[in-house]
Amino acid sequence: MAEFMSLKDAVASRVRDGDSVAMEGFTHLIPYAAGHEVIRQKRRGLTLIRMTPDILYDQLIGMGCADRLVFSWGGNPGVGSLHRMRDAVEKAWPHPLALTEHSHAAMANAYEAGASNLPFAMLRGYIGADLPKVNPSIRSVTCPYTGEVLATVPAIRPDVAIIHALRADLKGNVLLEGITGVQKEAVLAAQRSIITVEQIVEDFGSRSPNAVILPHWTVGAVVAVPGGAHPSYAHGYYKRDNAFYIAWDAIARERDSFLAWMEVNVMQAGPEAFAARRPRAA
Amino acid sequence: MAEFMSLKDAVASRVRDGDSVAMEGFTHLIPYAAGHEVIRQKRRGLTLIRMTPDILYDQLIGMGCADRLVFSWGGNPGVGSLHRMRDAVEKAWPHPLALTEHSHAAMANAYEAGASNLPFAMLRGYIGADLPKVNPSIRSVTCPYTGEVLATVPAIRPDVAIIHALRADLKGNVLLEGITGVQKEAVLAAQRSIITVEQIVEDFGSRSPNAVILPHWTVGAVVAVPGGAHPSYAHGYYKRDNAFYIAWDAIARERDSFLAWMEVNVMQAGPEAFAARRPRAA
Amino acid sequence: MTMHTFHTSPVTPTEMMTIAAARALKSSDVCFVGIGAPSAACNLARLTHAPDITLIYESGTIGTEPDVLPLSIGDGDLCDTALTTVPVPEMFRYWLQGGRITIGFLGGAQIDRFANLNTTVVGSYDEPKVRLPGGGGAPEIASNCGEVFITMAMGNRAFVEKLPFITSMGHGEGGDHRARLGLRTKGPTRLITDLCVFTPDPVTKELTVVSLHPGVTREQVQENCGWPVRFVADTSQTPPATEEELSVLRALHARTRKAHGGI
Amino acid sequence: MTMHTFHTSPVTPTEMMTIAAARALKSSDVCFVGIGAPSAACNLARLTHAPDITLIYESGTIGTEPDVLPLSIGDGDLCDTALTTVPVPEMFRYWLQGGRITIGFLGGAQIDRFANLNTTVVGSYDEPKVRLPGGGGAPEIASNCGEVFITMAMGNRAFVEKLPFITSMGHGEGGDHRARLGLRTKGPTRLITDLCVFTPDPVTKELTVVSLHPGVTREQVQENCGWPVRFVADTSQTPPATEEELSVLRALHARTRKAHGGI
Repeated sequence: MAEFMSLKDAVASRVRDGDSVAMEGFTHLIPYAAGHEVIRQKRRGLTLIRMTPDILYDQLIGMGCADRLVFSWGGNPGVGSLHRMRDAVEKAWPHPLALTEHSHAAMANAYEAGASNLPFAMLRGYIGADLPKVNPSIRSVTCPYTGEVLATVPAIRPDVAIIHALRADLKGNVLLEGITGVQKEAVLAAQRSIITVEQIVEDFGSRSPNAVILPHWTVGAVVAVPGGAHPSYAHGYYKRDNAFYIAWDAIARERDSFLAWMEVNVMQAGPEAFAARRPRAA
Repeated sequence: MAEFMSLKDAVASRVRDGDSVAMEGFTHLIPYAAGHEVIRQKRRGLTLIRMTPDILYDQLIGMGCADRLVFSWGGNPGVGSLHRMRDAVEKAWPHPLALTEHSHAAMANAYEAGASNLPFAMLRGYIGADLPKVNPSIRSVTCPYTGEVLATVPAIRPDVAIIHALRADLKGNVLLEGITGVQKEAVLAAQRSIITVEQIVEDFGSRSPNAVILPHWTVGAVVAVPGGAHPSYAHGYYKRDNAFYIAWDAIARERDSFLAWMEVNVMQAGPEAFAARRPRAA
Repeated sequence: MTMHTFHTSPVTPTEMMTIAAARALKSSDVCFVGIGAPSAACNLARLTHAPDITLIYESGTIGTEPDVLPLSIGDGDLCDTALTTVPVPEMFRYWLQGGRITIGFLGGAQIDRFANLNTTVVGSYDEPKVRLPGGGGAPEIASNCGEVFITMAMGNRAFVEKLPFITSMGHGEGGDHRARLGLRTKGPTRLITDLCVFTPDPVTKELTVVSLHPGVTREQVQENCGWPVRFVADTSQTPPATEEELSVLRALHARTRKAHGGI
Repeated sequence: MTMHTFHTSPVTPTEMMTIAAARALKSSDVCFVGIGAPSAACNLARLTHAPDITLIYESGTIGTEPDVLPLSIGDGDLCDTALTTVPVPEMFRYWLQGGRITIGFLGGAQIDRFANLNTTVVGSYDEPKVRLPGGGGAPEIASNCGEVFITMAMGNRAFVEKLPFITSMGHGEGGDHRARLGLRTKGPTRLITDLCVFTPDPVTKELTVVSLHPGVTREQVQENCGWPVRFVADTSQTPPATEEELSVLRALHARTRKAHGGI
C-alpha cells in the first residue's frame, strides 16, 4: 500500500543490512537519488541485483555496501569498465564481491517469473555458453511434450525493489512511460518497494488506456525527487547526461578521486541536490 | 510481411480446410467480418481456437466449418448458452464437434508460450479441478529448485491467427488499444495471419511510446473493414451492440431460424455490410 | 431502517442476495469479479459502503468503475473507466497468479457442500446432458485469490449432493484437503444465496448456515438444497436491506437495462 | 569512385570496418543491434543503402531511427524515434527468442577461429586478470537470431588461439557443432574487421578471409591474429569506401560527438 514519505525515512524503513535489493531502470529512470540515500545510511552486506550495473552500482560497490552482485552486464555503456566494480572483483577493494552472473534473457525471464509468482523461469538460452559452468543456479527442465531440454533460472524475488518513475497521483498510483525495462516486474516480484518520482500530480489525466501503471496497492514508499534519475534520464523531463557518464571514467579510475567525489556529491549532499543536476529538459 | 488485399483474397490465400485457426479478441475487437468470410468460403474441418467462443464461433460451428474447438469459456456473455455449440456437442448437429478444453489462465499462458517460441507453458493451475482428467494435454513439470509440481499445457501455435485491430498505417504496421486480450500473442504465435482494421491511416501520429503495435514484418494480410468487429466493438469507434447479443439467443435457439438468419446476413452479404451495422460512435 | 417503510415494492430474494453479497466486501479489497451476480454485488458495494474497492475483470481492466453493469467481462465501459488495462496473459500471470487479489467473487451453475463448483457439464463429460460454458477463469481464481466469495440462488438442481464435474475446487473433500494439495489460500469463506448466508465449518469445511434472510425459514433453505443442511446453533437474521442499498441497486439495474437495450 | 579522389582526409581502418559492416545489411533485415561498432554500422546502413531496415535495441525499442549514435542501448533518442517500445522481458521472450530477428550484430573483446566470443573475463573466472562487462544479450542473440554478423578490430590480444571463456557460442568446435546442440539458426556468417572480411568455411566453419580492405596485405592480417589465418584461394579486395559512405559516416560521428558533449 502506497505511503508518501521522505527519502530518508523510505530507506530507513525499507532497506536493511543483508537485504537483496534490486535497483532497476534500463538506462532510463535509474534510481540514483535513492541509491545515494542507501550509501549515506551505510547499508552493508547487500546482495545487489540489477541487469545492467552502471555508475550507481559502481558507487554502491566502491562505498562497501555490497557483498554480492547479481547481474548480466556490468559496464559504463559506451565508455568502458566500471573501475570500482573491477577493483572489488579483481583486488577485493574495499572488500570481496561475489558474483552471480546471468545473461540478459535469463534475468529478464527471472524477474518475469518473480512477478508471476512462479518458482523459476525457463528459456531457450545459454546454449554452448560457459556461464552454466560457473553459475550453478542455471539448471534445466525437459518439455513434457517434445522432450526438448530448456535452461532454467530461479525466479528473482528481491527483499526490496527500488525504482524511479515519472509521476505518482495522490492515491499513490505510479506511472512509467518510455523504456520501462524490468521495473514493473521488479516491484511486483519484491517484498517491499521504494519508488521515487519526478512529480506527484493530483490526477494522471488523459492517457493511453494501456498506460504502464503500478496501482497504489502494489507499491510501498513513494517519494517525490525531481531529477532523481540523474545522470540517467526521465522521459519527457530531462535527457541522459552522457557527458557525465563519460566524465565518470576519470573520477572512478583511482580510489582517492572516487572517495573524494563521493564525499562531496553523495555523503555531504541530499536528494534535494538532484533538481539542479538535471540537464536541459528533454 | 504485411500485404494489403481484399477480405475475400485474404481468406482464400491464408485459410485452408483442416487448418487450426485462432480468431481472437477478448469481447473487444472480435473479427466478425473475417469470420463471416471464412463461412462464405465454406472452409471445413477447421480446429477453431479461442479463449471465449461467443456468437462468431456459434455461427462457424452451426455452419459446419469446425471439427474441433479449443477453448476455455463458451457462452453468450451475460445472456446464456451458445445454442449452436450445444447442439453440436450434445446432438452432433450439423456434425460432431470434438472439444479440447482449458482454463483461461492455461490458454493465456499457452498463447504467451507460442509467441515466445517455447514448446510449452507452465502455471500454478488446475489444482483440485477435473479438467486434467478429461484433457490429456494437461501435464506437469517439477521445479528444479523447489520440487514444486506445476501444471503445463502445450504452446498454442495456430496455422492462422485472425484479429480485428483499430488502425494500420501505409507500411502495414498495426495498432491496438484498449482491451487487447491475447491478439498480439495469437498473431506472433501463428504461421499466417489476417488482420482487419477500422481504417488505414497515413501515419499513426502522436501516441504513447508504449503503444500496442504489431510491426508490418510480423503480420500477413491486412484489410480495411470499417465496422468489422460488429456486434463486438472497436475502442473509440463504436460500442458493443449488447442488444444484438441479447437478440442472438432467439435467433440461434432453433436450427431453422439460425440458418435463415445466416443465409440473409452472412451468405448473401459481404464485408461492406458491416459499416452500416455499427451502433452510434463510442 | 427496514424495508417495510419503503414507498417502493418490497425487496426480492435476488435483490436480497446481491445486497447481502455486497456487504461482504470492504473498500480495501482487491476483487477479481466474475460476471453476473458477482458483478452486481461488487458494483453495489463500490456505489455504497466500499467506494475505494479495486475491481478487476479478467479482460485486463484494473480498478474499473463502470456506470452500468457490464453484459460481458469486457464491455467498453470497463476499459474507459479503468486505472489501466493490461493484456490477458499479464492479467493471469502477474495479477491473479501473482497473488495480488484479496477476493475472488464467483458464481456457478452447481455447488456441493464443500463449495466446489461446476460450470462445465451436467451428465458425463463425453456425452453431456447439458453442456455448460466451462470454467473460464474460475479454476485459478479459486486457487490463487486470498479468499473466495460465492453467490448463487438456491435450488435442488443447483445445490447438489454430488457434482458431476468439479470445475473449480472449493474445499474438495473438506477438512485440510486444500492444504494437502499445497494451497496456501483460504478458498471459499462465504456463500451468499437468495435465502441465507453460509460459511464453512472451521474444521470440516462443510458449508453451514450462519444467517437467514428476513422472513426465510430453515425449512425453506432445506427444501432448496440437495444435501442435509447444517445450521449454526445461534443462526442470526441477515440485517434487512436498507433503503439506500435497495435504491442504489435498483437505479444501477435501471441504468443497465437502458444501456443494453433491454436485458 | 575511390577514396583517392576525396578532398577529405583518407578513410581510416576503423571507418573502413564500419562501412564494410554496413554493406552486409539489407533494407528488409530486422536487426538486433549491439552497442558500439555494430550500432555505427547498422545506422550507417540505414542512412545509406538500407533506409527501411528495422533496428532493434535490447532496451525494448523496435524500429528505431536515432539521429545520433546512442552512447547506451537505451538513450532517449532510441525510444523517441521508435515505432514502439516494449518491456525488456517481452523483448527477450516475444522478439528475440520468438525467432523474429533476422540479423544479430555483435562486437566482442575476444574471438576465436570459430567465431566464439568472450566478453566475460581474461584469466580465470574466479580470479580474473581482467573482469570484462559480461554477456548481456549476446548468449541468446548468438543462438536465437537467424544469423549473426560480428565486427571487431584485429589484434593479437583480441583474435586468440583459445578463449579463456566462451560468453556466446559461434560455431563452437566447428563443423556441425551448432546442429549437434539442436540449434537451427546459422550462427556467425560474417566477421568484418578493420583489415578484412571473414566468412566461415562451409564445412569446417573456421573463419576464412574472403576479402582484404584496400591496401591491406595477407601478412598484416596474420600479424594481427593469434591463429594461423586461412584465406580463400581467390581473396578479393573489399570495394573502397565511396564518398557518400564516408561523408555520411563522418557526419553521423560529428553529430554524435556534439550531442554527447565529446566522446
